[in-house]
Order: sequence, then structure tokens, then C-alpha cells
Amino acid sequence: MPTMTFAQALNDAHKLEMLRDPNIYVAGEDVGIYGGIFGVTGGLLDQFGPKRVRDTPITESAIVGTAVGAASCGLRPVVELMFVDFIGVALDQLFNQAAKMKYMFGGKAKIPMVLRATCGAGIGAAAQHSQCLEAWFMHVPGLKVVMPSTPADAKGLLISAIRDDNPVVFLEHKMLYALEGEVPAGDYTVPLGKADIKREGKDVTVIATAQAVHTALSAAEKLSADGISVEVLDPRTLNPLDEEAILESVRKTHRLVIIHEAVKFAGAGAEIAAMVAEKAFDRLDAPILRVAAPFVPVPFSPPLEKEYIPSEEKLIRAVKTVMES
Amino acid sequence: MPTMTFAQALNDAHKLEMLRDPNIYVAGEDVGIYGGIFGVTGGLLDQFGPKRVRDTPITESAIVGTAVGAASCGLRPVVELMFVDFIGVALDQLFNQAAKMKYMFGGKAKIPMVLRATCGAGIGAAAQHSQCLEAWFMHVPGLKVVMPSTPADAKGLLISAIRDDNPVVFLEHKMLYALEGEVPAGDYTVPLGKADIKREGKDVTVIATAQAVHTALSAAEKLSADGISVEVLDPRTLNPLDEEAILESVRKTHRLVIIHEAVKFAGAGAEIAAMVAEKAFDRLDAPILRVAAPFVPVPFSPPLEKEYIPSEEKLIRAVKTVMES
Amino acid sequence: MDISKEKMVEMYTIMSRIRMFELRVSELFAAGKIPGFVHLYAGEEAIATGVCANLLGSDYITSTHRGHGHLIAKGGEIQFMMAEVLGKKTGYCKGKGGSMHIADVALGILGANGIVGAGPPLAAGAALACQYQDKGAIAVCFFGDGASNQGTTHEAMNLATCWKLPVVFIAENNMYGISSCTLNSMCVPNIADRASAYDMPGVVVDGNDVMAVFEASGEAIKRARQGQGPSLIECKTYRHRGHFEGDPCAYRRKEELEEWKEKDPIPRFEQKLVALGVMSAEQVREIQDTLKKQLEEAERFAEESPFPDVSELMSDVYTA
Amino acid sequence: MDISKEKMVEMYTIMSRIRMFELRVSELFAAGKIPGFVHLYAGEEAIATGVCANLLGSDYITSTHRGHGHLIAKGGEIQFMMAEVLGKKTGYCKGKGGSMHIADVALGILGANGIVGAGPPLAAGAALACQYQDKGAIAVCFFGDGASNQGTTHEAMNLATCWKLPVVFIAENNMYGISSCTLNSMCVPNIADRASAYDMPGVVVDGNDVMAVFEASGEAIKRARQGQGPSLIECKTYRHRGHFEGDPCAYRRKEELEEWKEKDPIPRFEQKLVALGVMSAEQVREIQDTLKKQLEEAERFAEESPFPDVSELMSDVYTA
Ligand SMILES: Cc1ncc(C[n+]2csc(CCOP(=O)(O)OP(=O)(O)O)c2C)c(N)n1
Ligand SMILES: Cc1ncc(C[n+]2csc(CCOP(=O)(O)OP(=O)(O)O)c2C)c(N)n1
Ligand SMILES: [Mg+2]
Ligand SMILES: [Mg+2]
Repeated sequence: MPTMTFAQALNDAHKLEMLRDPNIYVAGEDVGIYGGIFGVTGGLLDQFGPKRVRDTPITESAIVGTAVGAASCGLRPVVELMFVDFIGVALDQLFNQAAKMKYMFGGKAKIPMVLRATCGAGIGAAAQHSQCLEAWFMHVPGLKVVMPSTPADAKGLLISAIRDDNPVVFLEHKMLYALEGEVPAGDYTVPLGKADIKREGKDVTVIATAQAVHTALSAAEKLSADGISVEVLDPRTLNPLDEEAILESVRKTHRLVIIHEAVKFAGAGAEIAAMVAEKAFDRLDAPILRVAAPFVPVPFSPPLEKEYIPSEEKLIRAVKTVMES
Repeated sequence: MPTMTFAQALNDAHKLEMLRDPNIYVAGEDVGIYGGIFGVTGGLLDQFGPKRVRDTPITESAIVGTAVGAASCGLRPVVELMFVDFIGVALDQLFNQAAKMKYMFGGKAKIPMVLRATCGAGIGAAAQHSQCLEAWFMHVPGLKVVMPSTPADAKGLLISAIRDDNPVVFLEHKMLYALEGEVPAGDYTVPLGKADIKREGKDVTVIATAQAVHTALSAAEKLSADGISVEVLDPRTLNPLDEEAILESVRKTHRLVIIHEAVKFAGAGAEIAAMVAEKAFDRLDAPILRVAAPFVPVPFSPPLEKEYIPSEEKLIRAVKTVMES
Repeated sequence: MDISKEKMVEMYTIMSRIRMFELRVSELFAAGKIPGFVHLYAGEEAIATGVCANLLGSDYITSTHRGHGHLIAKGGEIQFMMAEVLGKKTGYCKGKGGSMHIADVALGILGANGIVGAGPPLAAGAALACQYQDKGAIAVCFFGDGASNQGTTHEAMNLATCWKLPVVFIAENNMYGISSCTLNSMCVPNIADRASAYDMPGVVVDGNDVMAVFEASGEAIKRARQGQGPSLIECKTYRHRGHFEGDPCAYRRKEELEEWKEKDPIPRFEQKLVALGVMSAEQVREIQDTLKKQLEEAERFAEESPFPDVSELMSDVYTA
Repeated sequence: MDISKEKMVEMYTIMSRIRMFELRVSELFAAGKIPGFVHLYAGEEAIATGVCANLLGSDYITSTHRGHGHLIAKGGEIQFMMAEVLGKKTGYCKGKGGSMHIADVALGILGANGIVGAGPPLAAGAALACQYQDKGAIAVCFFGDGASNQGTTHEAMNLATCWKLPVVFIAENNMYGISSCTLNSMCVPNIADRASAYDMPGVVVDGNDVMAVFEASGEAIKRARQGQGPSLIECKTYRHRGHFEGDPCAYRRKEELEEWKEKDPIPRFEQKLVALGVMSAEQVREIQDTLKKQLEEAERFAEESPFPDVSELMSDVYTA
């Protein structure tokens, strides 16, 4: 299997799908001549030309809105929002139009589109370029929400997202772009709605998303030295959420810790914890803990940003806490 | 104590505060000459004139954005978004500007503003005029989120919100506007961050918000006939969330059911359930259940909308389920 | 202008169908049979009718909260519309959408819309699909004077010119956005004046003259079809009724309404066609009778249709 | 134009201070000392300087991601800016904001901003406060050519004219929004052409000529102060560096940059002032030396300042 970065895997997915389906177009700010601020769409303009790879003005409502309109008329747009933090100027077209059209029209519409965006802290990009907002998208019936953690998942999930006939929000953590890993060549999909056990364990389930998956894997390695066997489960898609896989793991370990980078309050972890507290309450031997960002905007200064991002140490402490109770 | 409707109580709060503080202005679509689509701002234009009561063009980004700018320069805007469903065209100014300015500026800003909006289903207003989106606002550090259920709370909370030096999102369920109740005359506040026990009980805690408080009270009455004593707790503000009051109630009853009208998945109830599953796990005798809307857009047709809104029957069933386990 | 008598009669028929449908809707609303919000187009029928008379089945439109007229003019059938407005299973949206969301993508109708200003980006997107597929189809965006101040409208117009999209923006300037008079919500006299901000043609037309609308929009539509990019046509008009049914309309002067009723596009066109000998008084009566029968049938169909079963609540959210 | 020699020398000094500060920031960024994104204003200094020379301390500005120049011109002190850019506790924002969020409300600086197009509504709001408080203060909104296509900009301009707000919109047209050339992102030659969509004055000015900017913006600011409402001034310019530090800038021709470097506003103004006898070559050297020393001190101050303690992570979210 070839080795490539997360960004290259996403690039590969774009190219393969665009070759397969002429109805796919890519649009967004700086996706063409620049190749994407993080390089994800590099080379697409040369390969597919300006009809299919469209640099846009700074106009997110129109980027997303034209995608919705075009999708309802037969195209399959893959549009980039650059930073997910910019969703505030384009959200209506996503949640009131793309997500609801099919339902409002009694089934008479189909909106096959992907909205890609980068998320997450770690490079000092501060409060308006570092957020994790997946919980918002999860709360919208009609959307799907994808958040990969490895190059292979990124490629397989993006291809699935592009082939899906529903609007999909595809969130790429910016600290992952340079991550290398083996990625199956050619046509290869990871189904939406299927979690992945990134490490098997029997004492405690740690559910982690995106960049936090790697924090969890590293914590699990250290905890194994203390004799604690951690199962790391990566939902990969937050909607559909693979509840069965989560419940199965918790029924085995009887303990659950959730880690994600978004602020804890009303974050994705709340839904997962609540779901387990409803459906596997009797199998739990300890409180469900969430390790997540504190309730503050993302700070700029490196020591503050470092403290903001949920750390391995905090996760280890949480795991030990649930092991002790 | 005078009796007034929820809408009149809100109107009263506006008038009292505007008399008290000349820096308060009210702006929004149809808040002036029309008096607000639901009548909440009726009479303000006549009483306070067009400088302080401003009809705007249809321009939500600018309505909210000018409020943020004006608030940072010393005014105290109270602006109306009409339907909370419209937030998608104005969200950036709320979550990236109003909520974050103080923090990003190292404390050197103060944004005392209130954003009022109506929410909720029940009048056949369909998918784009019936949503409950409080979970989104809860997830934003820097905002406060208020959601009253009675005329007295509405008045007292709105006055507190106006006097608060932070951006406050104030959500009014449209089915409550005509609800009558006793309301203290004159200057009267309900503090932000304090839950209210709307009915005391000992067997099970039901946490309910906005319109669902009344569903819960009515269910509690019926359940008492079956010998089940239900405590109904209304958080009133979702951020700050009165965790202590919630935990205290759960420590007493050992059982928790949450009801709200927003879709269940990643809704406000998820945070409450997760918080309790973390902090009062050992005091729980049963799974935490959530009664909320299914994961669909709000439908138009009356029988569908009725089925969509979390009902007394569903709540009674959930309470009986937790009582049996 | 090259237009057949049949076409003119058809336009008259469509305008009358819209009016008749809506007046009945207004009665049903007053009788408590229609939930939610109902925004009537009465007084503005010449616009949708004149514009859509230039469109083919393969063309697209986006509409607004005030959508009945656009939909009927684009080929929407009144029995399915009536069923939808009443929340019935046989409605265009199975009762899930209601008046504010009637749609039929197969007819090129991308939906009425509850969000002011949501249509322009959607229409630009439909136009992008048309351009991309290169089959000569185009998109038309109906929007109000109020929507003209919304940022989304600006963005859509700008992007449409940058990409030379085959879209025609039809501003329906009825002087009010709910209670906000255009005099207070914009400082230019014409919405069409804003076309120059994008270097697209901007034209003002009498929105109560169906032939004028037909001709002006026909030019713009031809331009779009020929790949010459977007245009903006502003149609000056007035709504006869409140913003929505139930609006006391205290923000408008009675005389203003009376003046505009004098310019009611339907009697005006009727008189013109009779004067020109295109229709006889007899024919007018026949048309009205037929429309009345059709409306009665549509209403019967809608009334007799069942409400959707509660089991349908959960379907149509996702495409499998 | 009625302007003292001192004022001209001051303007020259401010432009030079901005340039010198930023070139040092660029070196520190290259050395890996500055996290996040840094957008430099080099080449555009005449705009902020010329505009702010008309402003009082009580006036407000909103800035952009490319904010250093605006902030220095409005009175920001470089030691606190340098400290902020380095993430230090002594920075304008205690290190919490960084380059994209430097602000000081007390100086009338409502913040650099990471969201393109967020400034115009904020500036309109500041202007509303000025109008409301009626103390003669005004607001200035700096925004880019790219931001001009954002819906928020349209909304702010429209509302500002409707309410006759004392705000001046300064479009900094440097021909690019990251890699997007204005030729592809708008179809009108001038952003100022869009002023007519709101019935406000729109003026194009050479953004590399500080005196021209000073005069044109001075007129607009006077208008605003006198209660005559908003204006739009477009300043044509060019950025010398990439969009952000680290941008390879492959989307621009080298020659284009060279041509514009010929029009560099700082040597141009320097030569003019020397030729006019306003400054001597000697004085120029003195000014440069002083600036250099001030910069060194500022950098020392910033370098020696501590990072914020992690305990500060949780403060400043809410006002008690
Ligand atoms: C984004 C948004 N803001 C506000 C509203 C509430 N609203 C519905 S229709 C309307 C007036 C629209 O005015 P205009 O565009 O002129 O259309 P008209 O009603 O006159 O046909 C308003 C403010 C809305 N539905 N969506
Ligand atoms: C809403 C939003 N969209 C996109 C971006 C990413 N972005 C940052 S600066 C920039 C270009 C801005 O161009 P312009 O307004 O011309 O300002 P300039 O950089 O040329 O000074 C873009 C696209 C952003 N920060 N915010
Ligand atoms: Mg109107
Ligand atoms: Mg630019």
C-alpha cells in the first residue's frame, strides 16, 4: 500500500472521483490556482480545468448556496469552506436549504453535495480559525457529518461522502494534514456510519474523534504500561453515529471516557454520553467522563493554546479516575 | 400581582428598562411601526421614538453586527431576530464577534446586548419557522442563553438579560406568547443561572424547558394520580446552567427524564444528561431518558406536527419506564 | 412583439387562475382551515405570469414565501397546491412543506422559500447546472424589494456575473417588506439601479403590465440563453392584501391601496384584450367559469384527500 | 489642502514605522517565533496613514486580518503590538488574540478581524453609537477588495445610508483576495462604483499617494461628522508580500510586483517631502534612526515579556 499524507489522501479522493463522475465540480476560495490553502485541491485545476474546478470570490453564502442549487439540478458539488469557523456567514444555505429541501419538498429533491472545511487548534490561528463545530452540524436532520482521523479513513470517507446523495459536512482537522499513513490505492471507500476500533482493549472504552484519536492512542499505550487496557473507538462519522459499535464496546468494558477537541459544554461528547447513559446504563460501572476543551474561545498564545487542547495527561487522569470508581 | 400574557410581560420588561437606561435601543424587522410580529415590542416606537426603536431593512447580519459594534462603544442594544430560524444569515456576528471579542481582546471589550428570537413549533409554520436551536448557542463560550417558560420568568429574565454585560440570546417559544400568568409589577429580576423547581416531587426529576415545562407539569399531575411524585425543574437559563440545582434534585429522586422540543440528537438534553452521568452517576437508579423531537425537520401538516412535538403521553411513558427500572 | 393571441389569452387565464386560487385560499385561511403563514400574491400576478410565459419546462425558478403565483405560472397544478396548503398527503410536498415550501423539481420549481434572500444563491446554482450541462436551459430568481437588501442577494448577483451564469433576477418591488417601506430600507429609487454594481443590465418595468413584463424579461431570458450572462429586471407593483393573511396592515394608507387597485393587472389586461379583440366578453366569462370549476374540483380533491399518516413523519429526511 | 509641515512629517514617520515594524515581524515569522497567520500591509501604508491622519482619539476604526497598519496609524503602540504578535502577556490582548485580533477599544480600535467582511457591520454599529451619543465622533471601516463581495458589506452599506450613519468605508483594493484577482471576483472596474447602489458618494483614489488618501478621506470624514452620512473611498494599491507570510505567491506575475514597487508609497512621499523642502535628507535619517531604536526597544520589551500564565486561559470570557 502506498504511503501518503492526510492531505494527499484527500487529494487522491478528489481526483479519482472527478475522473469517475463528470457531474462533480469543486468550488471554493483559492481551491484552483492556489490548490487550497492546505493543499488539498492541488493540481485539480490543471487536470480538470476551470469548468470543474472553480475559484470563487469571497462569498461563502453563494458558494454553498450555488452548490445546493446546482445539486438539486443534477450536479454533485464538492465545495470548500476553508475554515469551518466561517460557517456563520453561510449557515442558512446549509441548514435551512440543503438539509431540509428533501423533507420540505415531500421527498422531491436530492442534494448530493459535500462541504469540506478545516477545523481545530494547534497552529496558533486563534479564536476565529481554530474551532471544532461538529456538534452544530450533528443537530441538523438532513445532514451527515464526517470527521476522519487517518489518511486511509480520509480517502475512503471522502469518496463515500461524494457518492452519498445527501449533503455531507466533511471536517478535516488541520493538525492531521501532514500525518502520513498507508492508504489503499485506487477506488476504495469507508462507509459512512461505521465506527472503527483503532485499538482493542477490555478495561475502558475511549471514544475519540479526529486529532484526539492520536492523543487517545498514545495515552492508551502509556496506560497499558500501568496495566490498563484501553479500547480506542473512532466514530469517524458523527452522523450517522454508529451507536451499535459504541454500545458493544461499552458493554464489554463497562467504562467510558470521551475525548474531543471541541468545548465540552453541548459538544459531540454530550450526545454520545447521553446515548450511553440511556441505552447501556446498566452495563456501566463508572461515571462517563468527557475530556474536551474548556469553555473559552481558542486562545492565540502558545502556552494557552497548548493548555486549551485536551491533552494526553488529562485523558490518562480521566481513565484512571473511571478505573478507580 | 397583575395578570398578563407572556408577550405583555416581555413588553413590560422592555418599557421599564428603556425608561431606566437611555443607552438601550431596540432594533429589528418590524419592531417599530408593526410592534413586532408577535406584538412584543408594541407601543415602544410611540413611547420612545425612532432613535431608540428602529425598524430595519431585512438585513440580519447588519442588525446583529451593528448591535455588536454599538455595544462595544457603549450602547445596550436589544435586537430582535424575529424567528430564531433566521440565525443562519447572521450567526457570524453573534458567535465570532459578539461572543469572542472580550476574550480575543484580552478583556478589553464589553458587549452588553440581547438578541431576542422566537422559536418552536405548534402553529404550522413549517421547517424554517419552527425550530429550537438553543443547543447551538449553548456551545458558544461568551454567550448566555435564556429560555423562559412563564410570563413572570419572561419579564424577570429579560430584565436581567438587558442588564447583563454579556451577549445574551433570549429565546421565546411562540406557543407561550398568549399564556397568562401573574407577573410582579415594576422592577423585578430573575437571575440568570438559577433554575426553578416548578413542581416539587420525590420519585423522579423531569427537566423541561420553555413550552415543554407545561407538558411536564400536566404529565406530573396525571402521574401523581398513579402515585408517582414528579419534580419538574426548569433550568430557565441554559447557559449558565444551574448544575447544582439539577444535581441536587437528582440526588433526591435518583431518576432523571429530560424533555425539550428541539431534536434529541445533540440537543440541550444531551448536555444535561451527560453532566449528570458524570457528576451524579452513583446516585442514579435508572437510565437517563430524553423525550424530544425526532430527527426530522419540522413538518407542516397538523397531524405530523403534532406527532413531532414531544407529548405528554411520551413523557408519561418515559417516566414510567425509569420508575420501573 | 411577436406573440400569438392564444398566448395572450393563456397569460390572462393564468393570472386569473392565480387570483382565484388565492382568494379562495384567503377564505379558507379565515375559516381556520390553513395552518401557518399564508402570503398572497394578489395584485402581482402579472409578474410571474409575464416572466414564466418565456420559460420552458426545462428551465428553473426559485420562489419566495409569496410563491403561489410563481408556482402556478411555472406549471404548478392547483389541486396539488391546494392539497399542500391544507396539509394533505396528496399535496406537492405530501403536506410536509405547506404554502411556504411548495416545490416540484421535476417542473423546474426549486421551491417557495421561508428565508428571505435564500433564493438568489439557489437560482445561481441552478443556472450553474444549466451552464454546466449546456442544454440551453436557464434559471429565474423571483425576489422581493426587501430581499434586495439581504447580503445573499448581493453575493448571488456578483457571482452570477463573474461566472456569466444564465440567470435572470426578477425583483418584485411591491414597496414593502412586511411593514418596512422601501423608502426606509434603501436609498436608491430603483432596485434595478443596483445592477450597475455588478455590470449587469438593469431594467425597470411596470409590474402590473403583463405584456411589459413579458417583453422585458423575454429580452433578459434570451440573453441568458445565448450565454450573455445575468440580468436584473425590477417590476414595480403592489400587494393588495396584508403581508400575510391576518396582517391588519396599519402601516399602509388606504388611499395608497385604492390607487394601486386602479392599476390591478388583471382587469387591465382583460380590458386591453377585449379592446384589441383578442378576447370577447363571452370568452372572458367562459374562462372565468372554467377556472371556477377547476378551482372547485381542486378544492374538492384537496378536501377529500387524507392527511398524511403519522408514520410519514420520519420519511424523506435522507436519500438512501 | 490645509496641512502643516509637521503633520506631513508625522505621516511619513507613521508610514515608516508601519513598514519597519512589519519587516521585522516578517523576519521573526521566518525565524519561527510567531505562531498562526501573519498578513503584512507592506506597500499599503499610505492608506491607513492618510485616513487616520483625519481622525481623533474618540473616533473608531474597524480593521481586518491585515491590520497592523491600521492599528499603528490609529495610535497603537508597537511594543504592545509586538508583544501581542509574539503571544506575550504584555500584548494588547494579553496574548490571547495575536496578529489577527489586535484591538484596543480605548484607542477606538475595534479590532483586527479574522472574518472577511465582519468589519463593515461592526463599523456601522460604532457609527450608530456615535450618532446616538451625538458627540461628533465617527467610525471608519477598512476592508479589502475581497470583502467587497461579501454580503455583510452590502448590508452594512445599505443600513448605513438608510440611517445616515457617520461612517466612512475605505476599500483597500490591492487587486487580490489571497489568489483571487479582482478581475475574476467582480465585473466592475472599481469598488467605488458600488456606492451608487446605496446612493452614497463613491470615490477612487491612488492608494499609494498618502496625500491623496488624506484629502479624499478627509472630505468623507468631514461629511460624516456633519451628519451627511456615509461615503465609500476606494484606494487602489498592491501588497508587496504574499497574502500571508509563507505564501509562495505563484498566482502573481513578478513584473506586476516590480511595477508596483516602483510606486512604493514611502520613498515616493519621502522624495516629495525632501523635494518640497519639508524634510531634509538629514531629518529622514534621524527619523529612520529613531524608528529603528523604538523598534528595537519594542522588540526587547516583547521578547523580555513573559507568556501568559496558563491560569489566564479561563479569564476574560464573561464580564461579571
Ligand atoms: C432571513 C429572513 N428574514 C426575515 C424574514 C421574515 N420575513 C418574511 S417575508 C418578509 C418580508 C419580505 O419582503 P420582500 O422581500 O419585499 O417580499 P414581499 O413580502 O414584499 O413579497 C420578512 C421580513 C424571513 N422569512 N427570512
Ligand atoms: C468569511 C471569511 N472567508 C474567507 C476567509 C479567508 N481569507 C482571509 S483573508 C482573505 C482574502 C481577503 O481579501 P481582501 O478582502 O481583498 O483583503 P486583503 O487580504 O487583500 O487585504 C481570505 C479569503 C476569512 N478569513 N473569512
Ligand atoms: Mg416587498
Ligand atoms: Mg485584497
